[in-house]
Amino acid sequence: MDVTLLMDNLRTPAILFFGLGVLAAVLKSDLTLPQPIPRLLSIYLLMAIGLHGGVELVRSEPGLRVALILLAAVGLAAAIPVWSFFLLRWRLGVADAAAVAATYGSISAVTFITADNFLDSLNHPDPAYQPGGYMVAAMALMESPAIVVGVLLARFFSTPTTDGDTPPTRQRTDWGELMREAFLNGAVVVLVGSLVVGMLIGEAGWESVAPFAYDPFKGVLCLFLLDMGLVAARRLGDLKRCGPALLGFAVLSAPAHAALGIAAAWLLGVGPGDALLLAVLAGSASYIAVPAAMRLAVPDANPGLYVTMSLAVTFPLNITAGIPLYLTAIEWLWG
Amino acid sequence: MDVTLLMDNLRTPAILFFGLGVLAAVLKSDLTLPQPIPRLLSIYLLMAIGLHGGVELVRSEPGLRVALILLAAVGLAAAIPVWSFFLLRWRLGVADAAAVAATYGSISAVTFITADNFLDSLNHPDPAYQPGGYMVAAMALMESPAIVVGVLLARFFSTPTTDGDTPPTRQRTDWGELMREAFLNGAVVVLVGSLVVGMLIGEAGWESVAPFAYDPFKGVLCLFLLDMGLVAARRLGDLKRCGPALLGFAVLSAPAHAALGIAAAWLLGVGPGDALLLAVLAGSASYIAVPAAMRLAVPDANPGLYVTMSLAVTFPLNITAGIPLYLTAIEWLWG
Amino acid sequence: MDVTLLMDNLRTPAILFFGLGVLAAVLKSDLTLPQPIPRLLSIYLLMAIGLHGGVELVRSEPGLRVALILLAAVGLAAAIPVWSFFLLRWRLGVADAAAVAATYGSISAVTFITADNFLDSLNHPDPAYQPGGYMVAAMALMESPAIVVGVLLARFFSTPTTDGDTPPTRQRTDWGELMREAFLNGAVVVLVGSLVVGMLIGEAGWESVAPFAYDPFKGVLCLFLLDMGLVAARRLGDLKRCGPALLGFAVLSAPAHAALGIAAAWLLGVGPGDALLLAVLAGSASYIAVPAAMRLAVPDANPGLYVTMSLAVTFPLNITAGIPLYLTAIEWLWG
Amino acid sequence: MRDVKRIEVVVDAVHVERVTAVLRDAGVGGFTVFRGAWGEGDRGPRRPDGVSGAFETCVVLCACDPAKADAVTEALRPILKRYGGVGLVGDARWIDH
Amino acid sequence: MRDVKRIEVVVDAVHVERVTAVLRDAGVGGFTVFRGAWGEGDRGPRRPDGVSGAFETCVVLCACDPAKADAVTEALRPILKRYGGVGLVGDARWIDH
Amino acid sequence: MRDVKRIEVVVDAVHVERVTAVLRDAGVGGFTVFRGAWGEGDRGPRRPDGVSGAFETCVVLCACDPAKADAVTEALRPILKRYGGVGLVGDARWIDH
Ligand SMILES: Nc1ncnc2c1ncn2[C@@H]1O[C@H](COP(=O)(O)O)[C@@H](O)[C@H]1O
Ligand SMILES: Nc1ncnc2c1ncn2[C@@H]1O[C@H](COP(=O)(O)O)[C@@H](O)[C@H]1O
Ligand SMILES: Nc1ncnc2c1ncn2[C@@H]1O[C@H](COP(=O)(O)O)[C@@H](O)[C@H]1O
Ligand code: NA
Ligand code: NA
Ligand code: NA
Repeated sequence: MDVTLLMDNLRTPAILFFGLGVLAAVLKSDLTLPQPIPRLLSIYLLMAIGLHGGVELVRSEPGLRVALILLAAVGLAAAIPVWSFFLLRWRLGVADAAAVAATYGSISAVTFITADNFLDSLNHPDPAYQPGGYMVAAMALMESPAIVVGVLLARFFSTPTTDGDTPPTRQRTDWGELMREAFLNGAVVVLVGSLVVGMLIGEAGWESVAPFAYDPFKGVLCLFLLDMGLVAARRLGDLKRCGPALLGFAVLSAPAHAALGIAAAWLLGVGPGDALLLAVLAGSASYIAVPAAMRLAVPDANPGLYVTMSLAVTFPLNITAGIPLYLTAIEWLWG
Repeated sequence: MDVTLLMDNLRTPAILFFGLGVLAAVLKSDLTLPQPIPRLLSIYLLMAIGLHGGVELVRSEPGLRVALILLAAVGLAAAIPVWSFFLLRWRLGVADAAAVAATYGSISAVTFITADNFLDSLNHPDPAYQPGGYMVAAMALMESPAIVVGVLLARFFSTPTTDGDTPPTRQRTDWGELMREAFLNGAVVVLVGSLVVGMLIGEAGWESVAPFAYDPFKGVLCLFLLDMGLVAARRLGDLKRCGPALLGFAVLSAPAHAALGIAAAWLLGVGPGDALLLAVLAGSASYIAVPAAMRLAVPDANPGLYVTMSLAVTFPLNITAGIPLYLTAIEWLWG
Repeated sequence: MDVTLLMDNLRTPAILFFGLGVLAAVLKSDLTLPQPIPRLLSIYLLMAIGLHGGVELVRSEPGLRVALILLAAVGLAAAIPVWSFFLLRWRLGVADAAAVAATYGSISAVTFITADNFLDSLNHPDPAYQPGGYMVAAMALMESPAIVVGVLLARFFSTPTTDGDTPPTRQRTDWGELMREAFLNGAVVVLVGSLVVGMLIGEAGWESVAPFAYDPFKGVLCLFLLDMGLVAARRLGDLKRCGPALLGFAVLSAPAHAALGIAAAWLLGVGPGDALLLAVLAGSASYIAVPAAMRLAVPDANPGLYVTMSLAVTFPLNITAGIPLYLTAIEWLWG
Repeated sequence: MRDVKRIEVVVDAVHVERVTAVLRDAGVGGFTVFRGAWGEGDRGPRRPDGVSGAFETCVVLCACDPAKADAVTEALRPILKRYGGVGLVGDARWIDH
Repeated sequence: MRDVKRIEVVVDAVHVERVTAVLRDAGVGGFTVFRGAWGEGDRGPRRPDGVSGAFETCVVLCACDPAKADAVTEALRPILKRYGGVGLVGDARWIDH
Repeated sequence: MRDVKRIEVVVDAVHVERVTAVLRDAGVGGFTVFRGAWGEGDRGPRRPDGVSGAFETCVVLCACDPAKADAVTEALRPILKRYGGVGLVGDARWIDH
């Protein structure tokens, strides 16, 4: 890995505040940002990234390449859960394997935002380091498919319970409710909705909201990552319940899936900026939309596994070491 | 109605986010902005509009016309509940009629802000499209009188209960508590207080707080209207309890009262900007200060009626179609 | 006192909003900013002041004088509780005296911020009116020592309870927990952490977060002081439980301790800006970090005393009259 | 451990002070207030959307001496009658300390 | 004062509507929902950090006619079985008003 | 449905972990914590203004096996003695699932 990139990343304000949160939690400080502060911050971040993405999308000319990127994104989100599921079945029951698989197929918006923030902080002269607005659309498209795939896997491979008087839980999945959760989860709605609003408001509209949605964005990200650091580190203790095999999956799946994203980007011939974001989308794991859906559809899966792996291992690894690592690989391949 | 104005209004970011909220609620998304986020946003909006109004008030020269506008505003706020009450008594009991009447006499600050935002987005060359800071004072003066009139109507027309051992509830109104609620409701205090602060701080003081109270204002309004959309649409289901007569009142009273506001503005010879805001103040209905006061003073009125009508019907109609409609009428009359 | 300075201070937006809060509470308005809004605002203020202080610290050249200022700050924070304790023992039991002493040894970050804001609003041509970034470090260093001194005093002077079957509570102080509370209290962590982050991010990093952490700062301070006004005035009623002697301490200790701060500043030959902040740190009393620690370590002390004195008396006096008074004294001495 | 009455009152946030005033007057020794609740009752749902903070529901919990319970319930009755809400009385034992 | 059953159900926020639907169907007359709780149970701790709002816990309180209590508990059982949580039934008296 | 003891502890937020540690040690199987409450007691009012988060009140609810209830109350007693608060024990039935 290019050590300069790593140091550059670790010295962005956002990552430093993440580190502060981790440190505070490890030292058992009583610092917390109680609900609904994190909810407000995450709605703000999704709204801001969506709006900006929508405005950028209108500025850029659409084309076949954009369509192919979006297709690749959806393909990755749908395929990753499948192979993950079979790998995980080696150690986990059907419900847990399906939930973890869905978690890793879907994406983490904050990881995406952090990567975008990092690209911006590089101030690279090459305009291809600037990702396109369609990457926000790619992110939006990758949130939900993994949920559907995960639930299908759970249903298809579950065995009827032997316990006579309990109706097999799988059979009772309420698909309407589940689709609503997958495609109309609050996070998805804010992101997609803001993207569409961003496409409609035009330059004058964007100018009127930019002092809210653009200027303070990086500062709000700092505050949010402070909280994420607290939350991630406070879950470190739950890791012992996961066991080494799952820990290995949480650590190694990120670069493995990111490599798939990089490969797709390379085949499509996009610039390094887009490539990094696709890598990060493929390599990141969800901790908002997927858990919410799994509570409803696969309630017997243990969130102590899938949320912990995603939040306490994959997320911190991605935003600290992953982003510069993936960019190093991209620069080596592209250069 | 001038269709261009309508389209202009519907494409402001704030209205688009309102639409997003409505859509999300209609599709049964789980998106919510839990308390106290809406409280924080509404305090921010009142503080910001108050400060700006106060600063503008000092910039403008006071005069007889301003005094007359304020007088007209108070007069409208006190008169509207009276005729509304007698109209509503046709269908409702005394308590409910008084509460609905008070609701429609008072004002909706967010409707005012949205209209102001719309005027600003027009970027009209004519300076008379720019409303004066005294319009914020007019709004502040219109919040409370309707409450007092409503309670007086409820008391005066209520019949003693026949139930022997219950003391007639009307007689026990605690007027001190009620006046406090009418004139010192949190929303009123923040608005009036910020207006006064805005008048005292001078240009240097305004410059120091403008990056908070002015620059991000339109963006915060978007977030708040997203929530208002969710809240309004989630109450649509309660409309069936209101019945067609009340629905008709909720729909038609807005343009009727707005016409009174426009007439007053025309008689006073103010510009189109001021006229639109006076129309909107007269035509809008309260869902913050009035319900709070009615809980105390007319507890037997059903909030399922007065809050639902105001929030789920009159508010959405006003901010989407009402504002451009009233401006069309004004341009036709003034032009 | 220089009356112009007093008027200047009372007309800053922040102090006007504090007054609005006091007025609203005195008039029994129902206005409140419910939790976690105040928590969010105070984290924001600490983060912003810390970041800015860190950036300024790097800009300035370090030197012996800075080290001496920091030393003086810690010395004041550790010494004030000692003499306060013996004075207070005259009227209070050991636990209460120790808790009040710790409260007055520690500092109020909002008082510091308000003084800084006031200095800035003066726009004084003399650069020595601009305090150095190390003053934020001085504040950070003064939060915790008073807690440790207070608990040591409480332990050392407490007499074993006569109640046979109760183990003397003092003996069971969990020092690990207490140190954590003193040095890793949320407020301390955010302030110190942001200071360090500010030192690491460089000018480019600061520029990227300044639209969040610097530009809207003064406006957020207004909102926070509105809440502080409400909170302080609502505690005025609790003052009668304190009695005149404690009231006298709350009123007089502020200028007395501030005088010590001014003396130290004068001996060290720092500029008026630094001197005012050192005065304000010495003269202010804690209502966040200290109460949290006292709950754990001296649970038999009555928060109705130490929080009320600090919040309802010393804080309002300092930010309204204290700041201009101390600056008048400094200008007289320095000039 | 001594026997106490466990009194629980569901009431709109704006009327909490009426309930706590009753408890203070009766000298019950203390109470706890839960905030941010919502509910449905005879007068329809109280939506927790909080556009209007006027529709927050609170629950006041009070453990009190059985000898005082009757006076408290009598004093609560008119408040519940006028402003709505629910009052429940149950039995519990108090962990002495 | 009349005797009622005091039913208390601890359940994830996302499943509250299933519980309130049961109560409405049984015609109990009302209920109150406490929000923002957290807890631990058979399926481990539900952390209140709320990165994912999916882990908020709610408590539904319902005072109901003893004659209806059995129907309610029977209807709650499958919800608790499938989605976890706790249901408690106790006795209380209702302050008439 | 089986009989359980319903234990309810009112305690400052900063001391909640002491209470939950007792419950975990006693192996009661679970508990629920309500946050954001406020109250008044022997040591005066705990204002919910939260300038200092140190004055938030929590309530811990635990349904436990009657056989374990005595051990729990004994272990809670010193916590309540030292840090204040209230502990109540009542009866309830648990909806099996
Ligand atoms: N049977 C009940 N059990 C629990 N809470 C109730 C019940 N009935 C009413 N409530 C609560 O009391 C509030 C006011 O009730 P009501 O005055 O009947 O409309 C409701 O919003 C609920 O929070
Ligand atoms: N014994 C108990 N007493 C009180 N609350 C409980 C108990 N057991 C579980 N809970 C609550 O119910 C939730 C779900 O429990 P479970 O389904 O057992 O994991 C927990 O997070 C607790 O909030
Ligand atoms: N009789 C009571 N009933 C209900 N809650 C109480 C009672 N007494 C005290 N509390 C609660 O326990 C907290 C601490 O009480 P204390 O230690 O007596 O000051 C108070 O702030 C109340 O929230
Ligand atoms: Na992924
Ligand atoms: Na009106
Ligand atoms: Na001090």
